[in-house]
Amino acid sequence: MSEGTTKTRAEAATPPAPSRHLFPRWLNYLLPALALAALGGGVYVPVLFGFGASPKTLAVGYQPTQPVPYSHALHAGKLKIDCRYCHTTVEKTGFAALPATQTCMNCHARIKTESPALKPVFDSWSTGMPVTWVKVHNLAQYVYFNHSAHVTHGVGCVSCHGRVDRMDVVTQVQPLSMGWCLECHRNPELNLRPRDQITNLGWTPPAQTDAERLAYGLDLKKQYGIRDVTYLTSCYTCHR
Amino acid sequence: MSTLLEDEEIRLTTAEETPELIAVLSEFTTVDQVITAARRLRIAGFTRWDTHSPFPLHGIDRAMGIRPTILPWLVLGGGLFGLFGALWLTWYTNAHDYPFLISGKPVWSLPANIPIIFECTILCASLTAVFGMLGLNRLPLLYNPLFKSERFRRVTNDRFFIVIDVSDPKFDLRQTPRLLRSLGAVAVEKVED
Amino acid sequence: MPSINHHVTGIEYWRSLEQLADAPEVLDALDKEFPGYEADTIASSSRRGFLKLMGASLALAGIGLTGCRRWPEEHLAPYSSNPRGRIPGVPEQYATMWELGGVASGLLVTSYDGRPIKIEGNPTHPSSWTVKGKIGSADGFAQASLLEMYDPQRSAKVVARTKTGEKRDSTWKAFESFASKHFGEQKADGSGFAILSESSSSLSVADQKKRLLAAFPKAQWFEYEPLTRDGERDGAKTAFGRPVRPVLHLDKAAIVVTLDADLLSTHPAHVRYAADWSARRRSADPSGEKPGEMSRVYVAECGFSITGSVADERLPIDPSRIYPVAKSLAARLGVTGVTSDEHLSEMEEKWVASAAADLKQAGSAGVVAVGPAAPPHAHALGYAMNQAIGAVGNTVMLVEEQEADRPSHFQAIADLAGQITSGKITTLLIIGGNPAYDAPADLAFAKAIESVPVTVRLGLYEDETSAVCKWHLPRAHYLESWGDARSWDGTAGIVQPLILPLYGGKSAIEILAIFSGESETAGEQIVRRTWKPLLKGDDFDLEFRRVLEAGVLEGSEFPAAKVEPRAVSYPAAEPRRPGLYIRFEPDAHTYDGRFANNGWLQETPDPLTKLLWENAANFSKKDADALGVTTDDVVSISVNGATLPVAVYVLVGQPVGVIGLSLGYGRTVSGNIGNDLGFNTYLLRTSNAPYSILAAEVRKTSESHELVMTQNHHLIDSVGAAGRDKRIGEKYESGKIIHEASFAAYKANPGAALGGRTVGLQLFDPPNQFNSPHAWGMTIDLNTCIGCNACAVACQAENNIPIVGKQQCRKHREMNWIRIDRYFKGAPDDPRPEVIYQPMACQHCENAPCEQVCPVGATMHDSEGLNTMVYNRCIGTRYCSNNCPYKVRRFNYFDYHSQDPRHTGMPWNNLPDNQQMETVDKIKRMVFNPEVTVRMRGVMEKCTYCVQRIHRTATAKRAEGKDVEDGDIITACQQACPTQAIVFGNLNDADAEVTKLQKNPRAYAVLDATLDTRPRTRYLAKIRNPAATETAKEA
Amino acid sequence: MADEIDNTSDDPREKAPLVTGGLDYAGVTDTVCNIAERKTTLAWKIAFLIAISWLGILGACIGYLMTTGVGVWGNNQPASWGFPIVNFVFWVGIGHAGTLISAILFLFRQNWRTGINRFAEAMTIFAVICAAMFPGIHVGRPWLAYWLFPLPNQMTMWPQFRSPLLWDVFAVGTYGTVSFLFWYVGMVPDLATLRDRSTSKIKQIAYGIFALGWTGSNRHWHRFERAYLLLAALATPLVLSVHSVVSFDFATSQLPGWHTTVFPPYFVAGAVYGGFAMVLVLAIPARELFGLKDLITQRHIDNMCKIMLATGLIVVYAYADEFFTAWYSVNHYERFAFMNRVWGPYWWGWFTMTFCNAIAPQFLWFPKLRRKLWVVFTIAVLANVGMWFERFEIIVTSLTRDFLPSSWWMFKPTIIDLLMLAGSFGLFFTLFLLFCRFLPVVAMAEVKTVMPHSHAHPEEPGHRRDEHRSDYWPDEHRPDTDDDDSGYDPIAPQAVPAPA
Repeated sequence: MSEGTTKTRAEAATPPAPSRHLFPRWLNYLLPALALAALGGGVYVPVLFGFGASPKTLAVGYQPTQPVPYSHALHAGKLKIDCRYCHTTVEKTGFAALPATQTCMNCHARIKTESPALKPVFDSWSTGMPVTWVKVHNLAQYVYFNHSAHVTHGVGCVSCHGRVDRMDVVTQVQPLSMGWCLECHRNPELNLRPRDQITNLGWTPPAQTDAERLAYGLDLKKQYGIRDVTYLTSCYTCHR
Repeated sequence: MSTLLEDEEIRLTTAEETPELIAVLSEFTTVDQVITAARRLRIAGFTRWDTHSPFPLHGIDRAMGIRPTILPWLVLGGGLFGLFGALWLTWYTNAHDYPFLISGKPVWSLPANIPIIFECTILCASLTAVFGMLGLNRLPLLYNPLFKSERFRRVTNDRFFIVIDVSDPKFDLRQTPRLLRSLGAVAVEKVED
Repeated sequence: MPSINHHVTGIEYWRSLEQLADAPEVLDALDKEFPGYEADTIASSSRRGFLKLMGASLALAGIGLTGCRRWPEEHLAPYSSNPRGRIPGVPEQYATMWELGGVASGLLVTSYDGRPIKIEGNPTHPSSWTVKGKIGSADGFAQASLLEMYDPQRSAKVVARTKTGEKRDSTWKAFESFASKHFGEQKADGSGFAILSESSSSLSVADQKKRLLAAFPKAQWFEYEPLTRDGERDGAKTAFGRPVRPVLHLDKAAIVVTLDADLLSTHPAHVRYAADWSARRRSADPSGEKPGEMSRVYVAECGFSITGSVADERLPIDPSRIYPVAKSLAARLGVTGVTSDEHLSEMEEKWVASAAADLKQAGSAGVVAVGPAAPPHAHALGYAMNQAIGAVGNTVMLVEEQEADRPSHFQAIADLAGQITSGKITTLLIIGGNPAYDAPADLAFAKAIESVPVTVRLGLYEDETSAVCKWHLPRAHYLESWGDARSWDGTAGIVQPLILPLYGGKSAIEILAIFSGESETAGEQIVRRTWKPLLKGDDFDLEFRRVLEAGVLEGSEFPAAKVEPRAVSYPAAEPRRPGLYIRFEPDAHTYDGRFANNGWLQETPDPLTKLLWENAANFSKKDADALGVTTDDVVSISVNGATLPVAVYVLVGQPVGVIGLSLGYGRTVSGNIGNDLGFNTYLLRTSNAPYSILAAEVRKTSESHELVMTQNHHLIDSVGAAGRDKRIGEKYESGKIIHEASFAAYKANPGAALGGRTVGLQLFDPPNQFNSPHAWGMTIDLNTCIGCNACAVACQAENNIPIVGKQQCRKHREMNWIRIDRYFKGAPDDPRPEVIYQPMACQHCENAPCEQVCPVGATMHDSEGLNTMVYNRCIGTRYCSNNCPYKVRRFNYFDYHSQDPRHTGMPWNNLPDNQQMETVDKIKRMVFNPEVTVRMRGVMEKCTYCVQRIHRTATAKRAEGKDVEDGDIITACQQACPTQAIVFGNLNDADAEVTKLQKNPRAYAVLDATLDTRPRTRYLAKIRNPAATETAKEA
Repeated sequence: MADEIDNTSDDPREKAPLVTGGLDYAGVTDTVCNIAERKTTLAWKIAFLIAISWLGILGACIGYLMTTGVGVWGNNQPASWGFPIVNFVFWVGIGHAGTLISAILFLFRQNWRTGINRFAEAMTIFAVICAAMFPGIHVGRPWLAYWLFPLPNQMTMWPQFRSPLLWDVFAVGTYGTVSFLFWYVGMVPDLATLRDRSTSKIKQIAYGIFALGWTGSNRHWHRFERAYLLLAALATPLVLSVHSVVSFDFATSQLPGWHTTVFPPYFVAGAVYGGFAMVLVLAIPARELFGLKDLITQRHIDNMCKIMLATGLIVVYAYADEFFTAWYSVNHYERFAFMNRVWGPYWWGWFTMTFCNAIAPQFLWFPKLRRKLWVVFTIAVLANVGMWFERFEIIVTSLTRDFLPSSWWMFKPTIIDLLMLAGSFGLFFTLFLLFCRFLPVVAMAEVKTVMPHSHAHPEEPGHRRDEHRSDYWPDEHRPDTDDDDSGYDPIAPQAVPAPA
């Protein structure tokens, strides 16, 4: 506690060598800049990744090339063939079946029988082997979407598939992500329409204002007996 | 490069660019001396000066007249942000955005969320304390003219320094070093940039 | 636009399009037919073989959990032309039948886009309905035969062996040219030609047999089954001079006495019997069909069977005591010519006295059943007793036996072996079976087969028998082939194929047609030809289709046998010889060894021992102590010079002096799953004593063998035993988790079943009732559950539950969503322990403890009370399992589906979530239920109350604008349960059966009073009907 | 050891020195910096080789685990949690001593903490790293573990905040972060010391960057001390909360043996006990190896022993309380859980735990034994073993025998379980050895403040001589009765010595 008890080592503690590294002056500006960049990057990169990897970016606009250049714009739009003429099972099962070759041949036995573009169809008809289409609207495999449950309860084709009747090549227009599904499952009333307008892709609700649209939707919701939001957003509604 | 400021003569450096004198640095060997010196400097009216020591000096704040920092208020703000942020986060995610039916419990209740709220409060307050301290101290500052002084290397070991900026209104290139020596400085140096 | 409710047929469209086709604007549009496409970009389609087989579409649905792009490119292959009446994506059900050991039962097979994915009982077939017209039950073997069909290791090739034993792949063509040459030479003679067939009830096989024997008059036909019921035939011969078949009606039986007959499990008609038996147990309730009545079951047995485990009065005895017990019983019932001169032990005496008194009182409502292993005179006594009490015609029907004149199976195979040894047989055709493995050891049958110059084998697998035959032909599975069969009571039905043969096999009738050189070798045509004379209607096609659809030909039961009992002189019983009897029993996993390669069955625990993947020697505690061994020790058993080391399993309640050995393990050529498991007990079996034999020597060895079982709490330390006994209750008493009462007490006070149950008080009102729009609930009746595992296999098939393998089971990681907890009550050396079965699956607690601990919300409740488990959200913290007081959650420690069950835990150096998509065998995938996610590694899973069935039915009903009604939704376990112990339904519906049952005075929820979990599954307390308490009460 | 000064006296009249050996400031600096500056010793090299080998084994095990599945461990149904969680709770417990020493002892102005706080804090951080690793790899799908964080996503799914596991994530995450900041902030002045002493350019740059340009300015020191005080104040409830939250994993469940309200204080006391034991395990060899006997003195060890003894007694009380509660509850399942713990199949675990945690620390009652370092070391090692077994007992015995006897099953660890436990020590010691080699192991600046001559001895009137006051106590908050400016002007001409 007194000076006497300490043994001075001041001499030994002298810095051993005179050389000393001096950081350049600009580092003083670089470091705050780096900190700002890190902060900005910390926001930018996840946001970029979030948008880049979101189904909105990845899935919307998916337009695979099909073995047969079938045009919905022609068949559904111009010729006004009802969706269910080909996709026969939408009202009955979860799965919207693709038409059998037979369905194509109903007409094409007589029309365009020489078209090279239709060769896969004719081949399929003669050999009995299927035409291998590329699936456009793809859901995760643990999602159990049921077409019949939607189609028979006032959800039109256009809500998920867009204006297919204007597409030459079928393109995915909605993200088909869980968040997107939930938007409607939380507020189904805004996507409901009369049963006879399900396949009418150009249908517009008989409402001028948003309030009228809502009232119209709520009326339909009641009419269809659509479940409450808790049921519609329960896990087992879509996953098993 | 720093230069030793002797009482008798002021030797200029041979640096290629003309160095600018920004401060004088004086070295002390004991705590008592430096605190006494600081007290005197403050009373003498110096305003742009600082003391440097290997460890926080007891009584130096008063001696130098350092005002209490606003850091505690920042930390309080950070803590409140964490508290309400977590409160909002738990409520928004579990009760508002996607309410779940869990174990037959209410969708939201305070007790279940207190641990989260507590931890977030502490986390935000602590981060504010650390980064607030660094920010207020304007650290990191890797380049500092003081580091040019070899003598100053002992500031983190066993020596105490008082640095007076040339921009101090009371600064006088002749009188100030003398004053420092008179307060017990074992050496006085120029600090140049 | 037509209304969506009026489905417009294609024809109408066509018409309108036809009109359209000529319209000018259409023709105009057609000029630019395919805007946006270049003709040369159209690639020709490639396809996969099995996609064609499966028809449309959902090939990949339900497989794996994730992908990228977001999703990898998927293809859709629609039909070229739609099969009539089939809607892609809608499962269809077909009726068929299957045979086990020569007796068939009716099945209903669910097919999804052309692949069978689930087997259930046919609700219209008398062998399998449990609620007539609504629910049919199939046992575990029948249900698991589905997996057998998809087994990638099933035989797929014709194999020929040279004289030196060298094996080479061959073709059907090569075999046919060989056959036409070889058998063409023998035509009209056939001396030296022998056929060894497995037992079959098929009409077409009988017809083909007739034709074959006509083509080869000197050929000989032998029939062999290792697990045979010939003992009953021999008994009937003793009693009546010719074989008759007893068909029991347990629904009419107030008193059931069995002498070593396992009516509820291994009997061929056990589904029917169990269903009938359960009716007389359920009626114990005041609100039942016949309120306040309950049958009493007396079982005297030499092992520990399922029937014994649910008996009210069980008598464990050794095989030599069956006859004297039967004789004493008969004497007391006044059967003529029987004197009660046998000396009985005290336990036997009490049992016999009580049974005799009850039978006398019940009269024609009593029934005595004698098991196949009993000696012929015991059977004769059984028939005589039934006659004496007037049961024949009421609870027992005696009907004509098929092929009454054939020798018994053991005589037949011994005869054949003798003829081979003496060189009389030059050509041997083996249809099914596996005699090289399962023939009695003293015949050295495998050696004998090798010595025959020409041997042809038709088999599902290339097995031990194929290995010693010159030709092996792949057999078509019953799900792949046409056929027909009869059930125990004789009701006939048609076996129809659900799928083309996966591996190009042929059925027995097709092979026999080839051998006979018939022109008609197509299975369907052969069956039609056989059925032509059977169907009465004018339009045969229509009638045939009707039978096909129903799966049953009404009124085709065997005719009643007109028999007169003969005077039989009953010899005195032989005195018991010292030593340990060995008793051979069917195995719960492999039956007689044939299901060795079936992972579902391997992993279904034995009902009583809970052993998996292997068998053991069941010892009573007393015998084990005397020998100084305990479970897992290996003993060496010697009989007739053969010695077998086998692991000991100390089974509570095993009769003293009897070692129970199950047959069907130790296979060496069965496939990857079944090879080298367990102990081949056939090595100890001889043709003169096939059921039981006195062991020459039983010696303790120094080795030990860690048996794999799912429950071992009966083998624990004293602290654990005390805790267990408190929970399950002392003998005859309720515990904390098990409730039971005697029938007498229950009748006097229905609340007795739950005596002392506390009711938990609520601190707050539950915020949610979980009843919108339905409130799903379940009841499980402990009183009728017989622990048969049908529900467990059904669940495995329905819910894509993986097989984890023996090593994983040893670590206790089995995946069965429903496990059947089996508890013994009584000391380990108690000869008559009580047994209780408690099926335990997710209880769907309203206050589910699992939910609150999941950090990512992978398990939560839905508004209808289901505890949902979302696999794709699960990250696998396993906390939910820890917090589940019922421990019903199951975790995928590895990617079990993508791994070989015998070698789990192999590293996979790729994206983990892709493992299944890339490694699950294409064929193996076909068995998956596409409506249930196939779980990947690292996720938790559990019973969902078959949510896929709930949604399928509810959605379909809603599309029609209706709500589900009671009985619309049947869970897989409920469907399979032969005793209707499981009932599922909507608790909002006051008239639903489940609602009524949950209000039953016996209903309680496990642990609810302790933990306030509010389970949706409730149990109905067990009611026992022992004789002792009733007499005690009267006294 | 004989020549060591016994500074363990508790005589209140005598202030025991915390720095012995007659060291002055430079002496302290030399002693501490020498460890980082001198040539790598052979002992360090050998120790590091061993540690990093085990770290390599740990890495290999994790690789195997990732490619194969969590089934490589012995976990099963019903014991869904096994070694990984035992290790997790064990390491989190170890991680308690550092911040406790830094924060709570700081607030209680226990000046002796300065000798050990730096490496105790380092130990905390490394222990938290070891701990955090286990839950991360123990989940079935580790690549999705980020779902535990509330990140916006296309599923609109959020974490479920009622789960104690999520509380764990936040608690351990916060604790790790705050501990690290606390440690690092405290180290900045010492890094500056190393920077200023270094001769090699690389070291000057490396230390220079991490020293952030620290100049020892007293204006900086002022805010630094305030920040340090605030961190200490924040870390104190935090350190108590972390093991409380970890104990909620068990306490909020319904499993007999887990479901008990005594867990939070019981776990915290256990953690402090185990943590101090670990500090002793590290400090006793370290002071020998690195020549720190003058800074980590007998008194430090003695104080730590006393804390161990005190917290050990709390733990013993908690053990007894558990049994009492189970008995008093008249709940069969609870009673069974504790009977089973003692007499069930894992009885050896219970007896090991009881011996190590309840009996062994009783020797610390005796001052003579507290001064025998090998005794203290042995007891500290036993305490760590005991604490590991305590977690093993809690987790494994409760899980393996819960409500339904049908699901009772034994847990058996696999070789991977054992290798990963050993590997986690490899990770811990690798980090610790690196820390010892390159960073200041003793908080030099803080030690200097508790040295006698760090206090001003001003001759001026009115200066409070208050030896026992914390040096960090903010003076300006005290009522300033003696205004310095009153009548005394030190810069008045008469006070300035005339130039020579």
